[in-house]
Amino acid sequence: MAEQCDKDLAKVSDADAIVLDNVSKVFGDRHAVDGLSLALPQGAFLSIFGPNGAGKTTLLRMLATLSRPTEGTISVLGIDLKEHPDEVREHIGLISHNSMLYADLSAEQNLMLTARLYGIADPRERVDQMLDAVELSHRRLDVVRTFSRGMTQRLSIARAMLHDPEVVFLDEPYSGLDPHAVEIFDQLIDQVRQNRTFVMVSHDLSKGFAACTHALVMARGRKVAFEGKDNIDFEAFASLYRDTVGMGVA
Amino acid sequence: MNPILEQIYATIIPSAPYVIAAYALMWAALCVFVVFALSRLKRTEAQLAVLESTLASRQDDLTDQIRKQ
Amino acid sequence: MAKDLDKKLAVGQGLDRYASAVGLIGALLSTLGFILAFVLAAPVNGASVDGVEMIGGQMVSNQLLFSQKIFYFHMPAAVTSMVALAFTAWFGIRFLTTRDARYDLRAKLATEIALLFIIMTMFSGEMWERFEWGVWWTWEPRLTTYFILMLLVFAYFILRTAVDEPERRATYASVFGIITFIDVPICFMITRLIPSSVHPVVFRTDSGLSPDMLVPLLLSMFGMFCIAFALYRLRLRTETMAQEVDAIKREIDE
Amino acid sequence: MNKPSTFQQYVTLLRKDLQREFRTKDMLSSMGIYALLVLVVYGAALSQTARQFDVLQMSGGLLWALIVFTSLLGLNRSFSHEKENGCLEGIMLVPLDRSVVFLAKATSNLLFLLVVEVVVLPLFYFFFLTTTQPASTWPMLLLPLLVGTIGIAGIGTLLSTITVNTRGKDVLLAVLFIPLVYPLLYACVSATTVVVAGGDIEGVYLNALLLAAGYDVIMVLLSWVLYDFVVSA
Repeated sequence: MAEQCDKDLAKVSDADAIVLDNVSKVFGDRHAVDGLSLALPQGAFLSIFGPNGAGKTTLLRMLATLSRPTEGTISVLGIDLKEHPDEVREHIGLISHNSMLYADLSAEQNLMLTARLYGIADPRERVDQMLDAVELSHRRLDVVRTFSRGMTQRLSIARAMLHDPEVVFLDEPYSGLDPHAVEIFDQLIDQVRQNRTFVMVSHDLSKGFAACTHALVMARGRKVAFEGKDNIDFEAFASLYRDTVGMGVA
Repeated sequence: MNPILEQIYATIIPSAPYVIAAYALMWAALCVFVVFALSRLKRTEAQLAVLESTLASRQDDLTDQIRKQ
Repeated sequence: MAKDLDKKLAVGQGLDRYASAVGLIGALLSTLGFILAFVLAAPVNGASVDGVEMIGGQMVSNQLLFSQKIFYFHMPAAVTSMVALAFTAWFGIRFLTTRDARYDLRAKLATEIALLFIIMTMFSGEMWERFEWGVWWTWEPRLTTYFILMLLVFAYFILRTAVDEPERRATYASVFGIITFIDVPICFMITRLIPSSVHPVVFRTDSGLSPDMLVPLLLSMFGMFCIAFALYRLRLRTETMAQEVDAIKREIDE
Repeated sequence: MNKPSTFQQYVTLLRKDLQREFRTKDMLSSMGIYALLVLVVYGAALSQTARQFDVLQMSGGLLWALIVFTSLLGLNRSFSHEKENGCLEGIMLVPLDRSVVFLAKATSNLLFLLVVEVVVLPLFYFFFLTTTQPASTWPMLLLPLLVGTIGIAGIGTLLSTITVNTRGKDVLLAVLFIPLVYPLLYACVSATTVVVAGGDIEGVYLNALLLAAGYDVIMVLLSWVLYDFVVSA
């Protein structure tokens, strides 16, 4: 088992975190994502920008194994997503504006449920650790329904990081958060950042740009631009973004 | 008509309306569907014609522009 | 553009060339079946009468049941609706394995055709039942099964209108189409196999068919298959064209 | 991370539903109250019948009408909390076989329905059957009750997964569910009626029970196979 783990890690370390090769999501004659190719190195933070209906969320859902690409291949950490979705699922986490928490279960019960489903070795210890990390230990027995929006979001981060995923997807994580909660959220993301690969979809241009190392701009399912942050001038980028958003509105 | 023939044909006269009605209703249902299908076809074809003329005029505009340039 | 469109419409549509011809053949065959049902097929005998009479060179000693003539169109329509539903299920399976939107469209149209023939069957059955049994409705097994089938087809369309997202709609409809197709034979079996203590047995089985009855029956059945096919292709052509129209509209809007 | 067995995941998901129900009691209480109200409606509906009215002949049908409507209510609720915060999506992110989700949900629905039936059955007897004498074979009605509830939970779980994502989901579930369970309902009503009112037990009861069991096997298998498509859609 340990041997196999080492081998897995070796395989992982020299691969790109996410490789898309000509990925399309088509239904009828609607192309939600149209022939997208890119490679994202490990440890990168990719922000995806684009107008509504650009295919950002569809792309993220495909990466998170919630929806299958019609054409093309996606590999996450060198594992083919179409062939081995369950293996990919072990390595990814999703934080979305939906908390994915049962409102009528306590914080601890929610985390224990997730831990057991993933088969984490020592679930109770890991749950305690995560509750400490998001500073919710004192509310562990309380029902999630009684939590504020910010607390729920913290708990949902704990839920997503429970199985220690190497790749984390953020789907509009800021929506519905007040400025203070956003700050705490950013701090928490910084804490769990480490060497993990992040992919974020957000409407907030400055926030998304501040956090990222790579940026992808999409329109009508296609790639408009994909660059490392070092090569991007923010002003030029912002104007490109406005143009793209304009394309979507027209 | 003799009574035996009357007996033999006893069920025909009363059942005739039902038989006729059955066939008529089936025909009516079929016709309604055909009319529905054809009207849909007509409407779609009309729309297609409109779009084609729009596209054609656009094409002309484009060629004019290129010629001017 | 127009040529391009023709090409697009022609994809997998080779059968359209024959559709109108098949429809015509279907109309001819079913008309022939209709005529023969009254001319060729011997009337079914009912209760015996007090004597014998020569009619058209034959000794007749029973009442002639004219109402049975409904059967020659009733049963083919019922079989056609079942075949159409089988296609719904088949296209549903094809959709679930390929995720190709074209199969979903085909499944929907096959169900439309099924609904048409179900309604035809219900109308004709209702007329026969009203005359033979003297009631408008009874929970007789075959009738019940068919009624449930009609409800399931209604439910299929209600389900389709209740889902907005196209791929999800297609998936749900396919799954429901498959379940419907499996459920109907079960329903038929159960209502027939469980003896009911409450209702009297009212159903009269149609005894074996003689060749002169079989010929018109088969003619109308084959004719109905042809009509169903032609109507299906007509609808398919329309809907494919409508999709094309939508696509062009979107292109122009952009 | 050692991957838990499918059975462990099944138990985890089932336990989640039970924990939730234990805390909120919303499914059990709403189904229980609803069943009681249906009994009250029956009371009004039957109040004008003749004194000699043979309620035994109708009891099987009334009981199953009660069960079908009550389970519709419960099935509608069983997925609403999965949808509330996108919890179902959270479960889809876990490496697990999709049919486990189906089996866990169908089991929890089955358990809740059985609990409600255990409460409702004595009430039904109390309100309607104390004036008559049910046939001595009445305990045999437990078997069709179980078989019928299994089928309802199985097909109902699949259908409520579909309808939770649709507009007008409450009505839609009834529209899809009632025609689909008709054969099961028919078989169970005849099996129940014959043991309560007396009659040809050997011929009708066994026959009906076998057919109902056949329906269960086919429909549960079918739902199990098709569930992956539905829940991933």
